[in-house]
Amino acid sequence: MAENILRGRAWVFGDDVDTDLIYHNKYLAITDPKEMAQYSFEYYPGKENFAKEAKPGDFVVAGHNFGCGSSREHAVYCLKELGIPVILAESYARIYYRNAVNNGYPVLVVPEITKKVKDGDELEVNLDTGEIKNLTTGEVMHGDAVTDLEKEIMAYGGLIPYLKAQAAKEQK
Amino acid sequence: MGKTFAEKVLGKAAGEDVKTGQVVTVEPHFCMSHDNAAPISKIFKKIGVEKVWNPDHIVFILDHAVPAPTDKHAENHKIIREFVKEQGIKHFYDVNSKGGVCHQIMCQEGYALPGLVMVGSDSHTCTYGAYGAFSTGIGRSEMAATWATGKIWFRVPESMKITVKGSFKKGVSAKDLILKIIGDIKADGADYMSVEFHGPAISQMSLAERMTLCNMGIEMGAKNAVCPPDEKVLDAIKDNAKTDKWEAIWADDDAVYAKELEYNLGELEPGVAKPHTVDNYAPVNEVAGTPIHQAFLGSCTNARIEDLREAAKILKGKEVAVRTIVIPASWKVYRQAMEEGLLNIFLDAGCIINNPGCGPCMGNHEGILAPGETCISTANRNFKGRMGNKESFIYLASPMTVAASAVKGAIADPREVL
Amino acid sequence: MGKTMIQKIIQRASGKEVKPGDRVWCNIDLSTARDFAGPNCVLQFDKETEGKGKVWNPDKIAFTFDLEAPSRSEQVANNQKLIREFAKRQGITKVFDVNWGIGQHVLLENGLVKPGWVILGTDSHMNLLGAVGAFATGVGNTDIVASWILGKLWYRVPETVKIHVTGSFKKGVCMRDLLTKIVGTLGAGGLIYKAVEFVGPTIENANLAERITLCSMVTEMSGKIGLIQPNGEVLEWLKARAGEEVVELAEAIKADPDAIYSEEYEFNVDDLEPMVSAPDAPDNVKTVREVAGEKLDQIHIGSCSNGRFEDIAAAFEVLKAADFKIAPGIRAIITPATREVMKQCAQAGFIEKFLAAGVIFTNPTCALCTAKHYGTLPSGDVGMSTTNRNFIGKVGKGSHTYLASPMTAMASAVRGVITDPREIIG
Amino acid sequence: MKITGKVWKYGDDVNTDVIFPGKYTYTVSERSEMGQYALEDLDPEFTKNAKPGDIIVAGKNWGCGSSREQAVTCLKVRGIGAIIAKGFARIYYRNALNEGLPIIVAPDAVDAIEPNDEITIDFDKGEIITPKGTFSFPPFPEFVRGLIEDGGLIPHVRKSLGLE
Repeated sequence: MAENILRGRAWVFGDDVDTDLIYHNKYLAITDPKEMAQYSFEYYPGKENFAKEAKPGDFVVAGHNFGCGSSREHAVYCLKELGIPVILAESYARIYYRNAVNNGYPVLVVPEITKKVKDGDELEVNLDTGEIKNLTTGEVMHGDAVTDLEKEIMAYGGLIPYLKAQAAKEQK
Repeated sequence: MGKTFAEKVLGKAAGEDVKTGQVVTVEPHFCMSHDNAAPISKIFKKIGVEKVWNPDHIVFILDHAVPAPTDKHAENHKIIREFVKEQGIKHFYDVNSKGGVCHQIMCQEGYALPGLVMVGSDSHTCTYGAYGAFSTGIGRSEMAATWATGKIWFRVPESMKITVKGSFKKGVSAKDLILKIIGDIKADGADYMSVEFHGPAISQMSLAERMTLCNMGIEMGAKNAVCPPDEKVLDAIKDNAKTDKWEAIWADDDAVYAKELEYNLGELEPGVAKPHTVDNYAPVNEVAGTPIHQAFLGSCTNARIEDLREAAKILKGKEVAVRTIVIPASWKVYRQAMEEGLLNIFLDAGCIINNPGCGPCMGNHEGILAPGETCISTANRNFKGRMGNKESFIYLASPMTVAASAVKGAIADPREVL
Repeated sequence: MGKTMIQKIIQRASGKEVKPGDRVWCNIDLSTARDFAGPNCVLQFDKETEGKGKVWNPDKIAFTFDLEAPSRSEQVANNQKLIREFAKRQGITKVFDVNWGIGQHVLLENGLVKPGWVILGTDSHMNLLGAVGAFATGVGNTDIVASWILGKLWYRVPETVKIHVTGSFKKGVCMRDLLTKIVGTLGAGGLIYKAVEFVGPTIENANLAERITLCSMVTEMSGKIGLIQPNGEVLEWLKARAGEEVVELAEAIKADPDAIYSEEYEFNVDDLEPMVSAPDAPDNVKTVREVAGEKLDQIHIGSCSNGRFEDIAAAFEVLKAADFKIAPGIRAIITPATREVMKQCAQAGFIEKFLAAGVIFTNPTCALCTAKHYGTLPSGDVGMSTTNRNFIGKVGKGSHTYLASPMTAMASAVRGVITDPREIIG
Repeated sequence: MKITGKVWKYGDDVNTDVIFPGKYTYTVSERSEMGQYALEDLDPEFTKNAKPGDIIVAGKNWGCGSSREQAVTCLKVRGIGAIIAKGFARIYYRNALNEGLPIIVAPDAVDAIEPNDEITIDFDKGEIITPKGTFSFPPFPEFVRGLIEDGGLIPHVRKSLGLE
């Protein structure tokens, strides 16, 4: 249980953070996820140094429609590879959300989080209950883990492992 | 004793009687730079002079990566636009449909003129010899210094005389001739020399063919390469010469040459330069059947209307078997090709027609090769890594050979399909 | 209870009765990838299947190359090669190489898109195929790999928003302006997870290019798909390309009169005027009049949103009205969507006139939109483009872009400053 | 002036594309960044391990091809002490002088020098001292010496314009 409680610093982003801001199109030719991390948020005004300064375990906090724009899965890989354990946003763009789920990458929907968390706040996130504590202000929020199918896919660690498990079940 | 072209033209520019081996200082008539005008302008600023010696003698032509494909290329172009404004440079070809590959523009727009001394910050500046100019490539620092002072030193070079007789057989062209010459005398065969093309076959050649010959002078190490400024040249420049300072200068009949060669076009067959050097010559039938992944018809060597016509003859009504990139040498050529229906032939054949520019020639832009891939190209260099990937292979050939190979998907002799 | 178009489509593909919010597995009719993310799919597929896997059905897979065509870097050259070799190994014959053009348009022109089909692609603007009633979505590589293994994929059945459009466009105003207006009204997240049905007389009379423009921008409102019921000339065009069965397929996806919509919007275009998306977001919408006079360094007409023949023809009309002259110093670039469009433009005599005016015409690709080819802006430059995104820095660090219709873009090229096209074509 | 260094030896016709690949000509613009790509497509060992003071020894026609000065700059900023060759391509020769990178034509010495040899060049005496003996080379013409003494063409021009 304890390992599902995470602590880290919050990096707060606004609404409609598009995929070019998360991972710019000029790096699309890269195929190795490990190489992608260094370009995370390079084009986000004021957070150009995110990839250098964020520590594994830090959280990405954002407003509505996080990840709008392109279908590039790079925008999920880069944050995952950087060691960002979970994204906490008010809502997600459709493709981004799918890509995250398909990779078993936790993305929680947390209403009004950008009003309750400031850049640099220390957060504690319980991935099992969805409880989010702002250790800096003491405020407590709830993040919605996703609906059943997505939860199941996430539990297997992503779409491909999930499909493999389903296939194995069918064979039995 | 008679004088060579180099002795005469440099003597005229220096205002004194000069001999081979002597060092002279001259004022070049036109100084051409392409996208590297930006880094040159930075070196120029370091010199500490505010204004170039004479803005009317400076020509900028953007062609290496147009329109800009990356931030760096875009910034580079911006620096040039600002320098142009600041220095009052009128001869500027930006990213629009007036431009094209720099050497094509220099010839097409009346800068390349008989008897002028011209320099360019590009090694293929020797192309303008087709119009009877003494033109040669220089580096960035030297170009910056020339902008500042209006002067450049030259050692009056030894000369090589190449006499060409006879006429081309079907399927053979100027590209095959120059590849054969370079194969014979090797990449350093004309090092530091002025190469003069003489003979009845040269007078019969179009200016496009002469440009192909002179363009590749650098591939045998030449300082410059030049053809006689005959009626064809005078006719081509009569309406658009950018200056009247030119003069038809040619070598004396009894001039002394360090080396003399003779070629008979009737004995020539289609040839290629095999990877990875330009002097690695082979007749096309020796390498026929070699599988290719890409064909490139373009560059300052072979992308004029005459070249496109030759390729279109072969591609008409056929389909290419590999990706085939066609890049006309300039927008003027592009428009003429459209008017003549050539572009439709290329499109119907499945070719890609790119906007004029250098394309993949030096690994900057459209058509970079993947490892293990082979390209047949009408450009001028097949050095390892030239088209952006050191694990790829480039064969140089004529437009006809490239077209025939594109249809077959393997290197092919154009005489089989003509 | 009546069903919307998307419900009917998903029902056919999943074999289940569905309502919004349900998660179901759908059979995939066509799974495509491009030279962007395609290589990731290939690498991931080979990894997951230890290099021994066979795709579920090579005839239902296609590749398109449009990100960098031809390639500008070793990496993309290598990526494209990876795809070509994979296709050969797997017996996939539908490979549209660098000489074809923008993927969705190439698929359409080659008759690979049918009404009601469930289609995937590694392009967030796949959903423009809703213009012919196909349910096409942009996905990441993991989804593609799953579809290659299984031939199916999970979907959440979306709610449907109905957008009803009436009226006719005045001269100088077009579908792109309506769309910009809609994006401005609904916002970047306005259609999140939702399907849209575009209906009403204005839509029924719209040509294919206009329908594509409309559906392509659903992505910019975070919608899942924008659907238009194929009819009239569009259906005829489709029949000629994809076969007789499209008539029946189109009939099968018709929304029921009593279908339930989560929201309904009405737009009338009679009084609509030319619109722009100002920097740096598609939903930062203004009228052209509000921003008129701002100096531009470059205009670009093209992309999957506005790169068809009709779009280029509209720009041509504006240039013609200006005696085929553009402002000195401005860079104007046109990129046709496909080779077919390029040929149409050549045959109509457009290219010659554009070139004579100083406008550049490139080979068909995604071009400026992916900032890979043709027209990256230097810092401080301001451009106008008919593409679909003007996110900050998207086409060059430190530059800014206005999104507008092909007519507005060309009118602005004529004057060198943002210009209402009505001033030119009067 | 005298320099001693380890030899990197190459053959004939080494062209500018393998010394400094064309794909970097507009993407790498800082002089200080050019050194890391030197000889990338010819000898990755060199690219990784060449040290300041090392000397390049090559066959005929070193630097043929493009006019790109980066093919000189990348070696200069890498600290290469000199290039000895059987001959240089014309533009490369000029560019090297203009950058103040010493280049020496000495065919006999090239034949005698083995890879990894340690050799000494005495510019004042015009001598190359190798494990197999000492070879002489002719001094530069006077106007060239002026260029090298001034540190290259740009400082030379500044001096001649009275700006130094």
